[in-house]
Parts: sequence; C-alpha cells; structure tokens
Amino acid sequence: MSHILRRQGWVAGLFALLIILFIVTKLIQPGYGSGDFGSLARAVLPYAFAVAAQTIVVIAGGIDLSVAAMMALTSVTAASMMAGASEEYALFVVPFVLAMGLVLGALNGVLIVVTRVPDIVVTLAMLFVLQGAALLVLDAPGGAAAEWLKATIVGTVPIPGLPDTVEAWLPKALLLLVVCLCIIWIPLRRSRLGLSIYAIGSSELAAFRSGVPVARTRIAAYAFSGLFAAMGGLALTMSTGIGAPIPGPYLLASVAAVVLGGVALGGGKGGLLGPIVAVFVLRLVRTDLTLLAIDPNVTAIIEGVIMVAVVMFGAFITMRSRQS
Amino acid sequence: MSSAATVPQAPSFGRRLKRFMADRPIVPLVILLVALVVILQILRPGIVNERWIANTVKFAIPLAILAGCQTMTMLTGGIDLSVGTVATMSAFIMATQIVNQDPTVAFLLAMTPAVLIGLVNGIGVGVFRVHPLIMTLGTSLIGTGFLQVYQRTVIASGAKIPDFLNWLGTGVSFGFPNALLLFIPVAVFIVFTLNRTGFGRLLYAVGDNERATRLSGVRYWQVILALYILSSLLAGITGLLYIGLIKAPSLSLAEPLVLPSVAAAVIGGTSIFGGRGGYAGTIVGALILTVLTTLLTILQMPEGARRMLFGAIVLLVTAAYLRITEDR
Amino acid sequence: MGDRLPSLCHGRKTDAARPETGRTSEKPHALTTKPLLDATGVAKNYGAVAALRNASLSVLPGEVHALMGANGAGKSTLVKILTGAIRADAGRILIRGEARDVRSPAAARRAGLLPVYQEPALIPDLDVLSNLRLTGTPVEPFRAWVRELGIPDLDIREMARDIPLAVLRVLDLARALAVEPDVLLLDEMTAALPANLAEKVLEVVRRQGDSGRAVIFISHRFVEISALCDRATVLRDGQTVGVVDIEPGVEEKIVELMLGARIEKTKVATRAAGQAAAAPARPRLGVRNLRVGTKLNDVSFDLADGEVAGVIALEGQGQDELFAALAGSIRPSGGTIEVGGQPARFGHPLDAIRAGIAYVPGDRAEALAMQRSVRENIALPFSAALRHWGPIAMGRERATVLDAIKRLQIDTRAQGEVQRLSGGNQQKVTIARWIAADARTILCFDPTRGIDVGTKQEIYKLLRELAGQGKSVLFYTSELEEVQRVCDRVIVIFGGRVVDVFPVELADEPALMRAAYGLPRDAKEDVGILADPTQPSSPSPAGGTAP
Amino acid sequence: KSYTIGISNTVQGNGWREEMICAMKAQALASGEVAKLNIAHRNTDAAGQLEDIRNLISAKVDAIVVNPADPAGIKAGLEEATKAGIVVVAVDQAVTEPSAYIISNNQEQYAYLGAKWLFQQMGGKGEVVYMRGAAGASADSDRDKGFKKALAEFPNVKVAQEVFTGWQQDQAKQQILSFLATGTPFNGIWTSGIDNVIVDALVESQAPLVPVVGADNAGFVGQLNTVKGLVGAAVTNPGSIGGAGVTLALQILDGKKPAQQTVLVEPQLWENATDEGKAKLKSAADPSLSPEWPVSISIPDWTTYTKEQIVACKGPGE
Ligand SMILES: Nc1ncnc2c1ncn2[C@@H]1O[C@H](COP(=O)(O)OP(=O)(O)OP(=O)(O)O)[C@@H](O)[C@H]1O
Ligand SMILES: Nc1ncnc2c1ncn2[C@@H]1O[C@H](COP(=O)(O)OP(=O)(O)OP(=O)(O)O)[C@@H](O)[C@H]1O
Ligand SMILES: [Mg+2]
Ligand SMILES: [Mg+2]
Repeated sequence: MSHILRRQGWVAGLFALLIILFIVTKLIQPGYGSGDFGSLARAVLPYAFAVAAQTIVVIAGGIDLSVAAMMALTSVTAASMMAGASEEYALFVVPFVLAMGLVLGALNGVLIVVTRVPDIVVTLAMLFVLQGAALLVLDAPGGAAAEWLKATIVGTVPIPGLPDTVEAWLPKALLLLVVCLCIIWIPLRRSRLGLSIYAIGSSELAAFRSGVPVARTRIAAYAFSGLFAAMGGLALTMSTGIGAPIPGPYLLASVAAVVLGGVALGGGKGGLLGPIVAVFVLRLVRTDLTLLAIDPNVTAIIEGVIMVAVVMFGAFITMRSRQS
Repeated sequence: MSSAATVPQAPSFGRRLKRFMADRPIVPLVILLVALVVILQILRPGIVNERWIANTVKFAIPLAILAGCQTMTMLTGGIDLSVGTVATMSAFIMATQIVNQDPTVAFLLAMTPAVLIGLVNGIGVGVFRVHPLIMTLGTSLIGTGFLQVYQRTVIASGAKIPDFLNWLGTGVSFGFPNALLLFIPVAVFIVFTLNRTGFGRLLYAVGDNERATRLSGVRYWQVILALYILSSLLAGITGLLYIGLIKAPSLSLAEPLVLPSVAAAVIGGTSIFGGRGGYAGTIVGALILTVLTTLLTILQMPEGARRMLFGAIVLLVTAAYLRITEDR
Repeated sequence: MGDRLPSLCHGRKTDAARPETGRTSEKPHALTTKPLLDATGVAKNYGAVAALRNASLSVLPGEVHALMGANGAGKSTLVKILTGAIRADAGRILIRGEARDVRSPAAARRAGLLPVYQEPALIPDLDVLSNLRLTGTPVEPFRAWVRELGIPDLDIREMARDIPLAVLRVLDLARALAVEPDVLLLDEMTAALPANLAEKVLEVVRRQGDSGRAVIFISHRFVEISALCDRATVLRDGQTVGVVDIEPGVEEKIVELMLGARIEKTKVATRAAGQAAAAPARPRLGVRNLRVGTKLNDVSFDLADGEVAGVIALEGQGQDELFAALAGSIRPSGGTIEVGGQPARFGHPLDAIRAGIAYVPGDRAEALAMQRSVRENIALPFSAALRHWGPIAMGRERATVLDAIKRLQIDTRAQGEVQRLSGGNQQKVTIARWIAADARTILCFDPTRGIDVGTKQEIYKLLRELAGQGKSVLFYTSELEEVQRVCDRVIVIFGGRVVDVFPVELADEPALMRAAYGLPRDAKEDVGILADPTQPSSPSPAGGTAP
Repeated sequence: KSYTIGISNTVQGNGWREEMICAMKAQALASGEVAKLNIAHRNTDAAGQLEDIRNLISAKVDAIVVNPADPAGIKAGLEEATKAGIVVVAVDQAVTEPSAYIISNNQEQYAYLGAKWLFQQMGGKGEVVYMRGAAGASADSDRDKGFKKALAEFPNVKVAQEVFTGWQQDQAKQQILSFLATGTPFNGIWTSGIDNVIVDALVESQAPLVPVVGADNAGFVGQLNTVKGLVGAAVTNPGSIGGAGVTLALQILDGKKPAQQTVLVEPQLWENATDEGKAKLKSAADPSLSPEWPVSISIPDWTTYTKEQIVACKGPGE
C-alpha cells in the first residue's frame, strides 16, 4: 500500500513542480500563451516518445542505448521514402516505419536473449549498427515529409462543444502524443504481457518460476521500445520535414527523464506517466532558461544540477521513509 | 556436509579446452586480439610493423586507463560516465594554465576538478544512493558547463602543451612508447589493488552483496567514495596523457572515449552487474577495440557500413567470449 | 528425533492408531496403481560438480511422498528439473505414463506439476492480485486457501515486497493449491515458518493426498515426515539410494541411507553436563529495556562469557529486531545495550563488530558474497575497517582461513564461488568468518534452518566448543528440540517482551511451547497473563539461573 | 535604439562555433544598438533548434540569428518567426525558408578552392587522403560537393583514403596514423578543418611532408609558418560570420534591407608555396589565439569590434 502511495506521490510531486514552472514561466513572460504551449508540446513530442521507449525496457529490467539511433534510422527512412512521393504514399510509409521500429526493437530483444550478452552492451552495439544503417539510407540530412503529416502536429483540434479558449490549450501535438501513448500503453498495462514485463524487471528468476516466458516477454518489451522509438523518429520527420542521420540528444535525455519520472533503473517499478511529466518539466525548464536569457554556458550547469538534485532528493525521501 | 562430487571420468578434449579457457579468460581474449591483427595483416600486408604497434599501443593506453575506471566501478555494480568530462577538463586546464603558471600549480589545478567530481559522484552514489549512471551523467553535464564557462576566461591567453606531456604522449624510446612509463605502473597499481588489497576485496564484495559487506562491518559509502575519487583521479591523469598525445586542447577531447571504455571493460569480461571481472581482460579489451578501429579505418567502404560492422563485431566478440568462458 | 510441534502428535495419523504394518487402508496400493510421476536416471552437472547423478523418483496418486537427503544431496535440483526450472543433462520423466519434456515452469504447470521452491517465487514489485493474474490463478480459491492456511486478513493489494517471508511462502503455497495441481512439490516449505503456520500447512498438505493427487515433500524434520508422508525417497550424493515406507522406527534407516558412511557422526552429541559455565560476576552483554519500533517493546537480559543463551519465539515476536539491533544493523528506539558493563551505541554493524559482537543472519544469501571464493568470504571482515584497506598479508590470511575451514569441516571441493556450495556448507562459511575473526560474542539466528542432521550436529558441537573457550553465544532457533542440545538458558520472547527465562533443565518442549505462545509457566495460574506479558518471571539481571 | 537579439546554435564546445558566438556578442556590444542577447547555444538537432527558435519567439526577441542545424529542417520555425514580425538571419549555412536573410560562408566553394590548390600542388596527379567532417552533417555534404567538383577537373588524382573525422581531433589523429602505418603511398591531404593534428602526426612519425590543406585555425596557420618543409594552404572559414549576421540583422531592423536575401562570404586561400602567400599567412598568424579558433576574427565591412572585444567574449550587459 505504502508503495503505491509513494510512487503516485512522486508523480504528483512532479505535476506540482510542472504547475509551479508554468506559473514561473507566466511571471517571466506575461505574454506566455496557448501558442507557446503548443510550441512546448511540439518540442516535447520526440523526447516523450524516446522516453516511452526507454521506460518500457527499463521497467523490464533492461536499458536501451539505441533509442536515439533508432529514431534517426526511422526518421531518415520515412523522410527518404516520402521524398518526391505523393501525399497518399505517406499513408503507407507511416505503418511501414512503425513496423520497422517494431521489428528492429524485437531484434534488439532477440540478440539479448540469444547471445546472453548484457542488454547495455547489445544495445550499445546496435547503436552503431542503426547509426550506420541511417547513414546508408541518407548520407546527409534530407528527404521530405508529406504535408498532411506535418500538419498533424500544427495547431489545435476543433472539438465540438468546447470553448475556443480551452481548445487553444489543446494543441494537436499534445493530443497526438496522448493518443499514441494511450492506445499502446493502457491495454498493455492491463494485459498479462504488461504484468509479465513488470515481473521480469522485478525479479527475473521469480518470474521464470511463475511460468512467465521470460525470453518472449523481454523481446516484446524491446519490440514496444522500438515501436515507440519509431514514433519518435516519425515525430522528428513531422516537425522538421526532413530526416537527419545523426542521432539527436535523445538517449541521455531519455535515461534522465525515466529516472526523474520515478522509474527505478533496476526495473519492475514505475509507470509511463511520471517520465512523460518529467519530459514536460525538463522542456519547460529549457524554455524558462531561454526566456530569462541565461548565459548559455551556465544552462548546462543548471540542467545538470537539476537532474542530480532532483534524483538525490528522491533518493533522500526513500531513504527517510525506509528508516522510519 | 556437501555431497557434491567431481565427475570421475576424464572429460573430452573439447571440454578440457573449454574449462582451460573458462579458468583463464584472458587466453581466448588474446586469441581474439591476435586473430584481428592477423586479419588486418592479410587485408593490408605489411601494416603490422613496429611503428604501427607503437601507435596502436599509444592510442590503446588512454582507453585502457579509462576502461580501468569502468572496470573498478563496474565491479561494484556501477558505471562512471563522467570520466570523459573529467579527462577533458584536466587536459584543458593543464594546457591553458601551463601558459602562465608553474607546472606543479598547473598540475594541481588540473586535478582539482577530478577530485571534486569524484567526490560529488561518491557522495551521490555512496550516501544518497543515486544510480551511478544518472549521477555520473549529471556531474559530467555540470563539469562540461563549468569547462565552457572557464574556457571563455582563457581565450586570450591561448594554450600550450607542456613538453613533458608531449614526450610522454607521443614519444617512443627503444621502440616502446613512452606512455608505457605511465601505464605500466598504473596497470600494476590497479591489478594489485583489485587482487591484493583490502579495498579491492571490498569492491568485489560490495558489488556482489552489499548487505553482506555491511554485516561484515563495511561502510558502503567509504568504499564508494574512495572508488569514485580514485576513478576520477585516474581519468584526470588520462586526460593529461591524452593531451600529450593529441596536442589539441578541445572542449570535447576525451568524450569519444567514454562509450568505448565501457565496451572495453565488458569485452574484457567484467560484469556490469558487479562482483565479477578483472583488469587484465580490460587491457586486452582496449587493445581489441583499438585494433578494430584501425581495421575499419583502412577498409574502403561507406561510413555507414563501417559503423554497422563495428557494432556487429563488438557484439560478436562479446558473445563469443561469453560462450567460450561460461562453464555451465 | 525430538518433536518440534507437540500438537502434531495428535494429527490424523496418530489418531488413526497407525497400524504397525504401515499405511492406512485408504491409501492405494503401490503396486497396482500407475505412478503419476516417474523420473529415472536424472543427472545434472554444474561444471565439475555433479548435483545429480542417477536420481529416480516415482510418485503414486494419493500419496505424500518425502524426498530426503543430506544438504547438497540434490533434492532442490531434482525438484527444479521436474518442474522445468532447469534442464537435466540426462534422464527420463514420465507423467501419467507418458514421456513429457518439461521445458519450462509454464510447461510444468500445464502438465499439472506445481512447485513451491525453497525461495519465494512471488514478484516483489507486484501486488498479490497481480501475482495471481500473472500465473492465471483463480482468486477466490486462493483466498479460501489463504484463510485455511491461517492468514485470515490478507490484503491482496499489498506489494509482495512488503510481506514477511513466512507469509510469502504460505501465499506461494496457496497459489499452487488454488489451481489444484496433480502433483504438488514442496521444497522445505516449513523450514522458515513459525510453528503455528507450519502446523496449518501440514494439515492442508495431508489432506491433499486424499483426493488422488500427490505431494512431494522435502523437509529435514523427521517429525513432519513421519506425521505426513507415506513413502520416502532418499538421495545421497545425487543418487537415489532407497525408497522406504514411512512407519515407526524408519527414521534410523533413513538416516543410514542419507548419510551412508557418515553415520557414526550423527550419534547425538548431548551437551556435556559439566560444560555449563558458572555465571561470572560481570556479564559480557547486557540488554536493558531495549525497544525497536513497534516490534520489540521491552527486552532485558544478560549474556555471560562462556554461555550459550537460547532465544525462542514464534514468528514475528520481535526476535529479528532484537538480533538486528544487537548487531548494529538497525537503531533501537529506546533502552541500552551494555558491553562488558559499559553502555554501547551501535550506529553501524562495524560498531558492534568492534565491540566483539558478530551476527550470523538466518538467511545465508544475506551474509555471503555468492560469486566470491570461500576464502574471500571468510576474510571479508578483516578488510572492513579503513586502515585495513591496504595490501593483504596473504600468508597470514591463508593460515587464518584454512584454520577456520578445518575447524568447521567446510567442504570446499566445489572450488571458487560460494554459490556452488550446498546450503549447509554455505551456512558454515557464515559462521567460519567470525571464528576466523575471533569474535567474542556470536549472535546466531536460526543457523540450522534447512540443514541436514549431520551438519546440525557439527554446528551444535561448535557452539558448545565456543562457549567452552569463554565466548558467549546468543542462539535463536525455530526448532525447540535444539534448545536442549545447545543452550545453557532459554529466553522466551512474546509480543516483543521477554516472557520467561528457563534454565535448560526445565526447558522441555511442551513448557517452551506454552511460553512461546505467551501462556504462563504454571497452567494452574491465571490465564490473564496474555493481557500482561511483562509480568511473569522477569529474569534477574545476573542471568544464569531462574527459580 | 535597443534591440533584443536571439541567437540559436546547435554545436557546443567546438572552437569555430565558440568564436562565432563570441563574434556575435562582440558585434552586438560594438554596435551599441543591442540591449540584450538571448542565446540558445547547446548540442542538439534540427528538432531541438526548432524548440529553441520557438522559445526565442516566446521571448519576443526582435531578431533571430541562427546557425542552422539543417537548411530545410527548421523551415517551419523560421516561418513562424517571420510571421511574428521577427527578422531572421541565417549565418554559416543557407536555409530554405524564403523569408529569411542569409549571410553565409560558401561551404562548397571552401572545399573546391582548397582541393583545387592541392591538386595543382600535386602536379595534377597522384593519391589524395580525403579527411572529411562528420558523416551526415549538411556542411560536410556541401563540402563534399566542392571537393568532388575539383576532383572531376583533375582526372589523374585518385582518392587513396576517405574517412570521416567527425571533426574530432583524436579520431583524426588515430586515423591518419593508422593510414600511415599501411605504407600506402600518398601525395596530398585535404582536411575539413581538423588540420593541426594531421601535421603533428606527419611530423611525429617522420612521414614525408606532403601538401596539406586545412582551415584558417590559429594552430594550423602557425604550423604553416613554422614547420620546416610543410607546404600547405589554409582556406578561410571565418567564425566571425556570426558578427556579420548580427550586423545584417541590425541593418534590417533599422530599415536598411540588403539588395538580395543571400549574402555569400567567399572564402580566401592562404598558402605558403609563394612569397606573396607567405606574407599573407604571416600577417594572419596569431599565436595568442586558442589553436582551435579561426584566425580571421573579423570580416571587413561586416564587423566593427576590436580583437580585444571578441577575445573578451562579452555581450551587452555582461
Ligand atoms: N547453480 C549451481 N552451480 C553449481 N553447483 C550447484 C548449483 N546449484 C546447486 N549446486 C550443487 O549441486 C548440489 C546439489 O544441490 P541442491 O541444492 O540440489 O541440494 P539440496 O539437496 O537441496 O540441499 P539442501 O538441503 O542444502 O537444500 C550441491 O552440491 C550444490 O553445491
Ligand atoms: N587479512 C587477514 N586475513 C586473515 N586474518 C587476518 C587478516 N588480517 C588480520 N587477521 C587476523 O585478525 C586478527 C586481528 O587482526 P589485526 O591485527 O588487524 O587486529 P586489530 O587491527 O588490532 O583489530 P581491531 O580492528 O579489532 O582493533 C588477528 O588474529 C589477525 O591474525
Ligand atoms: Mg535444497
Ligand atoms: Mg541446497
């Protein structure tokens, strides 16, 4: 019981932090409005998918160093396929790229299971492989994205019955994110497979002895991770309209946000909500630093300090509650 | 009493060979290394000469020392991702402070961030129990930030590589790189520490079962604090050596060594889960990676294919090594 | 063999006035029924160690079948193979006469084989309900079984991590029972259970046999075996050395089979009467009004040099906290600990060790670095203090360690890692560490849990020897009969308080049992004692002899 | 007049980019027209740059000077900025957004100029070592076009080895040493700006000093002046283009729109094969600068700060 409370407590705390940050933002820049919030949502998009990809393997007791490279590969694949193609062709590209992420993610899992090499090493090797593949697909940034695809994250959705003022605060990018995460995460969380993912992360031996097909579950976790990473890659292509073969800063950001979001790196604990909120917090901090025109060399220090301080604070709380 | 009995009949040659390898995991690693060198020689006849070996060793040494940091931290179930930043900071501060400071002062200044980052890492991991991955990632971000701030204050004064470091980094005496003068004592120190000192014992034990060490009277935070400071100091020294080798102070000098240092330790047979491994394997792991890099550099192929091959070979080597050495 | 649970003597079998000829008539006859499970020629090697060489086991429908053997004989290994948790190197397994290849625990479930392993198999970070869903266990039958097994108020939303070990094991069993398996395999199910829970488990298991299903039951406690089982298969050195019907007097035969040539060692080494130390003037360890959280309320006693003091308590009466506090592992919330007459404060186990107090936890996994060698494990405390972090004097260390290994007769043939030793030998390593470090006071928490009779004798002898050398030992045990063999004095704890202190002569099992349940020593006295456990016979601080 | 100017840059910790930032600060200060600089300077990709640009829009800056991570990838953000009435200037590289002004080094020309000179030095034949920048970076692929163009003009020149240095000093040095060890003959080295470590490697391993082409980094320019027997050329690629970008932005804010949207700063080549070239190199050399910094710290007509100002690296209000 106390466990559930503690975990939800962390997420609630993050939410509170996010709200405080919004207030701070509004104080710094009184003109901060719904349009700026839309920008935030679009900035969050690729990070959120990267974090979702990382979260699911971390819960399964692993780690995936190849998320950013996977995003780069899926992004260039989508962009190069759509370059010069018709608008309708993108209808085929999107599922193709998602399937590709799923398969490559599963490949990560299969390699871990078959070679029995620790996941951190397998995914490190895959980082190079996927990066190489991305360079083979496009040796320089390029490609294109269908217009309708780009439009899916611009603006807001008209929802009947909702006043415009509220609607303005529901950017498409946010809805897309929520929908994509929910249609996968919620059924998964409720399924036997979802339980199994938590189980192998919590105690692989106990899971195996409980009859959980450990190998298959691990492969599935990595496959979902690949799927989320492919969504992240598509998000990159959607927002930039191109594909870039050099991975962005999503790997380290995803690990940091997972931990900030209350998911234990040992596995078995936490959920998706915390890390996603953590992503919003981190992006909003970046916004505030820019609004405040802080010396850019200091921003790295501030971001590092925030990361370390929050995690230390979390560790401190758990330590206190363990003692009492 | 245990009733475990040894298998009476003599095992087959294959089994004996496997057991031999499992007991001496360094042997298959050296075989892998030699195989890579042979492949290189076949692809580019004549490349394996004295000068090439000296160059390979020169580049493997900084990697091997950083991989030593990883080996020690990995034995406790940790990892130190801040080594790249620490090495870069020491190198950069040395190169910029030497311009108008006494060498000793410059050296002390160069090692200061190493000690501080090690201290912060140690406190975070040992006292607050923050996951080492996150802790060292965070301190490396902070360190990079400070380095950038610092960099702006020394733009006008320029930089200089001290002759001694230059000699140490690039020089060759009697066919042997001078860097060995630094590396051999460091390697002996690490191997001795791990195998023959109380501290080394504790590293293994802490990584294996922290509660057991606590019940035996070990204070976890002391071990971890000492470990991360030691790791940072070694990284700082690596930075000085590396700046002597590369001779170009940049703000990302040693960053490219971080992931390979983890890979070298893993290829060398150290478990990232703690409690298992050693430094001898790591040294060979670093050599394997360096030779592999050379091999891929001279192969004519698209960059993408090169990277794919690199990843595939690292995975293959690690998997093969695990297969050979596991005894069950 | 002594009786751990007196109440068991009134169980079904004894009630039925067990016929001298063996089985009661409701049991099917061995020869006419096809075995439910039949394994032959099972072998398993771990590197050079042969865990199993030629094991066979045949279980009939409706029987409770004991699997017996010394520590390391291969019982757990056999159970793991039968249930697909590990793969055998050789052997044939027939289920209901059909050859089945049980590749995984999931496959074993489908084949109707359900194990409860030595270590709990619930997922620590899932609540009980999710654990049930994970294994496809129906919830209502599970709840019914849990109640039946003596846990009336289980919150199935609780995380497994937060549930005490003993309860977890019971839940594990209930989960297995809920799917009504054909064959239930229980690996030392009762070893870590307090008497009240163990009793319930035995009752339930006994009933399983009646419905045509079978149970494979592993235990080192003969009293349970004879109360429960129909037949026993005995393993020695990974081989099946005999199958016997359980009947009165069969214990001797089983011991003979189990130990083979080692039989002469098992002659019960009763405590030499003269060895009891005279109570010295100054106690070595004094505990005054010790309190820890809500579990340990008010405990006072003394421990003298050269004395073995037993501690008896039902599960969860605060004994864990008492030992942990004395070991410096947790901080007491009140009261004082005195060492050699001086008050001491322990903030960390190192403080206790400095004061000469060593703690041997009940769970071996808590005390050992499993991937390290026996030698490093024994020498571990030497490196703990900062000033011993430097170079190790290898020669001196080797001598010290070898000496300890010899004294405890630890079998180190399985070289290298401690995890390759059997449970009993691992336990000896945890004690050897403190013999080597020459600790003056040793706190042993149930050191004989899950250990075979031969090894137990050795440990009893060792503890007496230590006392003979002037060391003091605090010895918690969950097996009442051990008290008579080892202790000079018995402290009984109930509800976090010392409720009685017996001199060993008076500490017969029924008396201890009554005391452990918080009942007054003299049955004629008022039963109101339960409401006020502080009252009875609080011991004189000087210790040794109670009225 | 006191403008707020936003700056977005996506590579941190590299000498060229640091000089660019310092030039922006120095020019903003020297112009006297800028009240505040709002600098988003970090390592990120095009999507991250979009985030930064949008944050700058939220901060309501008057102009944004951007060194694009990719010409096409930040189109949407730049368009939004223009719509919000913000002047957008891209420096160093072109962008595809038509409303943006561009003041840029000509990367294709940079590579073409250096390569052509090198091939001429090689006598129009032989083997060249082609040490590129970072695989997948758009500046690298622009330079590749220029290099290939020059190569096409010299059919007898062959590429002996093509590698990506990733613009990392240590990788480049290890690569050239590995290559030297193969014993493959070569007659010239073209580098994408990681140059001084290459000369170091040649000297250290006593390899023949073939002609080397690099950028105008202080370290390399110094080597061209001092290393005996080294023939080489530095192609200018001024980091001070950042200062020029600020100037252009201020001009537009003041209503002085340039004639065209795009201003290209053509690279120059300083070689030490001729006396005239040597003199140019001598005057350009600046040993007091950090070796990674380009020596062309100013662009005539475009920047007005002094050397002290750029080296101090302080913007308005600092
Ligand atoms: N993973 C392993 N690696 C190596 N040896 C092992 C392993 N597991 C068990 N053994 C060995 O196999 C033998 C049989 O062990 P097992 O656990 O089956 O014994 P057991 O009869 O259950 O003993 P106990 O009564 O102590 O539980 C022991 O000698 C043990 O050392
Ligand atoms: N590494 C070792 N291996 C084996 N035995 C050891 C080792 N170190 C010390 N001992 C033994 O442990 C005992 C105490 O050792 P030591 O001389 O270190 O005591 P100390 O430092 O005075 O003790 P304390 O820390 O309790 O004050 C001695 O009997 C010694 O032989
Ligand atoms: Mg067992
Ligand atoms: Mg065992």
